[in-house]
Amino acid sequence: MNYFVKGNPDLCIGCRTCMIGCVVAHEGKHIFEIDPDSYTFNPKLHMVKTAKLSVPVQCKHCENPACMAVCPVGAISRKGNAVVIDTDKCMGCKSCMDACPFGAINMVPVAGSSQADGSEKVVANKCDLCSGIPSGPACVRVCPTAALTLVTEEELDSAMEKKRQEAARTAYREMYPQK
Amino acid sequence: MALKQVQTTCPYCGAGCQIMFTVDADANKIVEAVPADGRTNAGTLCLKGHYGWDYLNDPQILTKRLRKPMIRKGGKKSPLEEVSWEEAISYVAAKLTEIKEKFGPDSIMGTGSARGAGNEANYLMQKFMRACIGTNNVDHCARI
Amino acid sequence: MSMGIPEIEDAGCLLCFGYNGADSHPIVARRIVRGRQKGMKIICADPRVTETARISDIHLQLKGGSNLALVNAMANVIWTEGLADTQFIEEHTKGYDEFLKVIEKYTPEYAEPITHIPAEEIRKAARMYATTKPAMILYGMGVCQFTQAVDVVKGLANLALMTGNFGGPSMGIGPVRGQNNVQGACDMGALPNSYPGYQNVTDPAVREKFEKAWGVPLSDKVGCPITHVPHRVLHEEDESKRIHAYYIFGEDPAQSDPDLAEVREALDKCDFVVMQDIYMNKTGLYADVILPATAWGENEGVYTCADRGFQRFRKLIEPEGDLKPDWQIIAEISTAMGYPMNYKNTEEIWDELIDLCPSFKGATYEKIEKYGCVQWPCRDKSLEDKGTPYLHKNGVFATADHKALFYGTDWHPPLELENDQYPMTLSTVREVGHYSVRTMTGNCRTLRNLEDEPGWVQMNTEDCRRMGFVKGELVKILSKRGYCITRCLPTDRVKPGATYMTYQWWIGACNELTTAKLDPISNTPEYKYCACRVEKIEDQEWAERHVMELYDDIRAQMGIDTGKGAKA
Amino acid sequence: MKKEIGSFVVGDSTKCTGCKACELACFTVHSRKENPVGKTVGTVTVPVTPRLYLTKFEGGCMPIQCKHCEDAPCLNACTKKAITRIDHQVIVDQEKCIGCKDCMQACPFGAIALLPVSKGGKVVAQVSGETRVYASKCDLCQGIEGGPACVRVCPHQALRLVDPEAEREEKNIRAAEALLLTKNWR
Repeated sequence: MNYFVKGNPDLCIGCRTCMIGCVVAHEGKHIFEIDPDSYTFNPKLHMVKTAKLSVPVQCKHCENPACMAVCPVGAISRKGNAVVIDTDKCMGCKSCMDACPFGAINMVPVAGSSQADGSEKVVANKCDLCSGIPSGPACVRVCPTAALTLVTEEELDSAMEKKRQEAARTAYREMYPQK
Repeated sequence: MALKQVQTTCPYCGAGCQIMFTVDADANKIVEAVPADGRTNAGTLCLKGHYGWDYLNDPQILTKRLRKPMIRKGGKKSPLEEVSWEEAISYVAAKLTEIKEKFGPDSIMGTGSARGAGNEANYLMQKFMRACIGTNNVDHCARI
Repeated sequence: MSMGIPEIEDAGCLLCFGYNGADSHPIVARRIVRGRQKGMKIICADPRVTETARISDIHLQLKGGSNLALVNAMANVIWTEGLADTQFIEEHTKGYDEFLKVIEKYTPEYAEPITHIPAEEIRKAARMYATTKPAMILYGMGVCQFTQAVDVVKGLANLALMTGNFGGPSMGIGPVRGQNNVQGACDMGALPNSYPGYQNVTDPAVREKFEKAWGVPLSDKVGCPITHVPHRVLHEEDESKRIHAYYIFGEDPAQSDPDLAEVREALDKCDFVVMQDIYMNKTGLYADVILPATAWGENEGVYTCADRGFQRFRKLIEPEGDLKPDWQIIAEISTAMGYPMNYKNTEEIWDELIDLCPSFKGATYEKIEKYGCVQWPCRDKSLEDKGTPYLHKNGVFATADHKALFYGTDWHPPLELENDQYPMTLSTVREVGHYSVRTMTGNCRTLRNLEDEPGWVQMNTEDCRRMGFVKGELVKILSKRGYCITRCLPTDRVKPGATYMTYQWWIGACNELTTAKLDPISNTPEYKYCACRVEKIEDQEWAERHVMELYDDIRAQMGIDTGKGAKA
Repeated sequence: MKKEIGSFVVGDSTKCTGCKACELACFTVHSRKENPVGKTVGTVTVPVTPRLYLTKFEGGCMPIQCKHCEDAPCLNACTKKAITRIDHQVIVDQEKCIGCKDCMQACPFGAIALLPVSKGGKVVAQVSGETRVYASKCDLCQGIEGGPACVRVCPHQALRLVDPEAEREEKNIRAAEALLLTKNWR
């Protein structure tokens, strides 16, 4: 089962530290020294603010990913506990973007690349769970209110187990109220 | 490269968060900023605390760091010319003295600074306005 | 702040009035969120749905400019429903009866049409605040940037006094000071009416002490507030009050003061303007002399944070260029003018000033270094005195007879109301990713990439649909003082007829629009309320190009000589 | 929402009945610019050249058309530079196209076909007398009143015009609201 990062709207204050943390983790610390327009600032999670809530939304690393299913060039695949996009293969056809019900995929330019008409290549961009990056998902690490948590298979399973035991207990109490 | 750890207070909002910086002393540049265990921030930082330090290497995105004293020698609309500190200090001292004698100390207004300068600089500024110039005309942007 | 920031999360109830922690102080907002998790009740009074509002128990979404009507109505409910702490009022306060006469007419029903909040909601909020102990009040610019700012601050203090919410932890009333050292600049006496340590310039005994310490006679006339400078330069008839020289240190009035057109004219007409700063900025365009100072990270000293905490800041890297620390520049100019100031380092200055201020006396560098932070008052130099987390312990107040004074007054509307030519209201708010006039964060690459010119104007989604605006569209916003171009941000967090902009943007500069009408006592401008109009720009291509051209003009004016963006 | 990336039309084989109304509508609205095409089939004197292609497969049938890719293989493969991006949509210039078939091979969707050019009610001939052809693919009815004709005529609403960025924002909000319901998952 894949892992995923999820935000808690009760803790999130909409400050977007996670969005910068994501870019820094993927682009590397040299971005604090180079021309800010020489790389693509492409956070892989997106802050959502409505009257009711503020929380970032990102890829849920589904088990039967709709994006993987529609990709015409097989650019999307499972790697470790995450679903990742090979941006070299991707040609920006947006099928995955249309297929994803969470809006977790957007299209971003690849800095320094160029198409035949001179414009930059534009490819799909989504959370890759910081796969290959030490100390795990940067957004979880930098969030000042711990609103983002990494949910692993083990944690999800144990949570389900706990809920089932609780359900069993309440069922038992219904039948034998005095005991 | 000689890396050293320096803890300091964030220059931005009033929460007074403590940040631990890794500094490369030889290259004279900041390598990393991570939260420190301060009384108010307890090991957390916001986006300005985490990522608000690279203005120090003067990327000139919006404006640029001032590097040398400058004077508009030809009056209000003339260009700024770089001068030495001695010339700048004596020029300011002379002009302020001249205006003080001509229009009195209360014709001079000074400001403190609520930002990076620090308490000691603000103390000296109000002492300068009060003891050297002779007026209480000192204020700063707490009011705006 | 009468309480410490860490105490926020242990409060029973938080009345968050005109304060948006999530954008102004994310780490203070963290405490509010943690308090919520521990079951803290939250009442949020704000015309917008802020982050605190959306997790609050009661959101009093009042009409902008109706603060005092709401505060007086809450006081009325606490009094009439017998929820006041009569014992605390008896022992620790004065003037309660006169105060009651003023708030008598402010029933919730009276306040409803002014505040647009149902009377029952006001009652519910007042009861929750009065009956949940300990209760804490946090307020910010939503209270201070009105022409009735001081009255509302006293109004909020009345609520805390009525309910005995002083003297212990996690209670009291706290203006969460905005900038890293605005509390410090006030502590140091960079105010026209007070010496360091809040000692009044009109008090002969205090003045004598400072005259003896500094060796010169001192003026007993309260000085000129920063918001009077344009008037005192341009329109002052009394020759003795006219201002001819402006020594601007670490400030940028040409960006952060209201009614920028008037500020620019004043800077232009002022005989001699000195600017001492770390960056070239809009004010620098009018400066006759520019003195380059070292920036944060290149010097060291002490800041005071929002809850009165003295903390050290330290040098990280050596400065490049011909720079001097601010204190050294001021000392050299003073010496050149015949008043010698020679200090070896900041500690020597600090030791001199704490001995002149009884409430800072004990906060030596050594102690600050040892404990990391010392909250004043800290009167004893011995290491045992660790400072004061919260003020007014056991209800002992800093007045002569240690009693707190109630103060009631009537509400009046903001001074520039919306009209048919300018049918909407404009209020300034904060952008979390940027700071002050953005010379620092505007030059931080990732902060600039997250949010850049020309900023946004937040508008109600219905208004946007009616006016045909979509998200990201460039619009023109005008008041009778000026206009600017910015991007439209339709949101449900804002009520119809209201617009909100942040003041950091140089192109989307909302201070071109704001009014310079001042609170009579604090002289703070009414940033939170002026009349404005938003116009559609038909040719969006032109508008986008125009914004880019303005950005390049600014860079050229600031003397940037590299290519677009940054020096590699 | 300011337009940042291209829109496209996509079919739904669970609704499509293969009636080809879309193909005819597509041909008509485009051909009418240069050829006299009336209201009835009888008035058509030129080959029908649609820009989307009804395709049958084991699961049923649906039209296949261009996605207006953001890093378009066809655009990159077209050495003649006959394919460009206009207002974020990928457009073939009929006059420049020399029918080299590279774009057809590059496109992973098969969204491009070589079809005859016709003007003034007859096919256009080359020097050799053979009919001139061009790479025919969806241009999202650029410049045609009312937007994509195929979407308008489909009797079963089996074709949908997708504005990916605007839809992404709405889906983000729904995803965020779901997080409200799963916050106590532990």
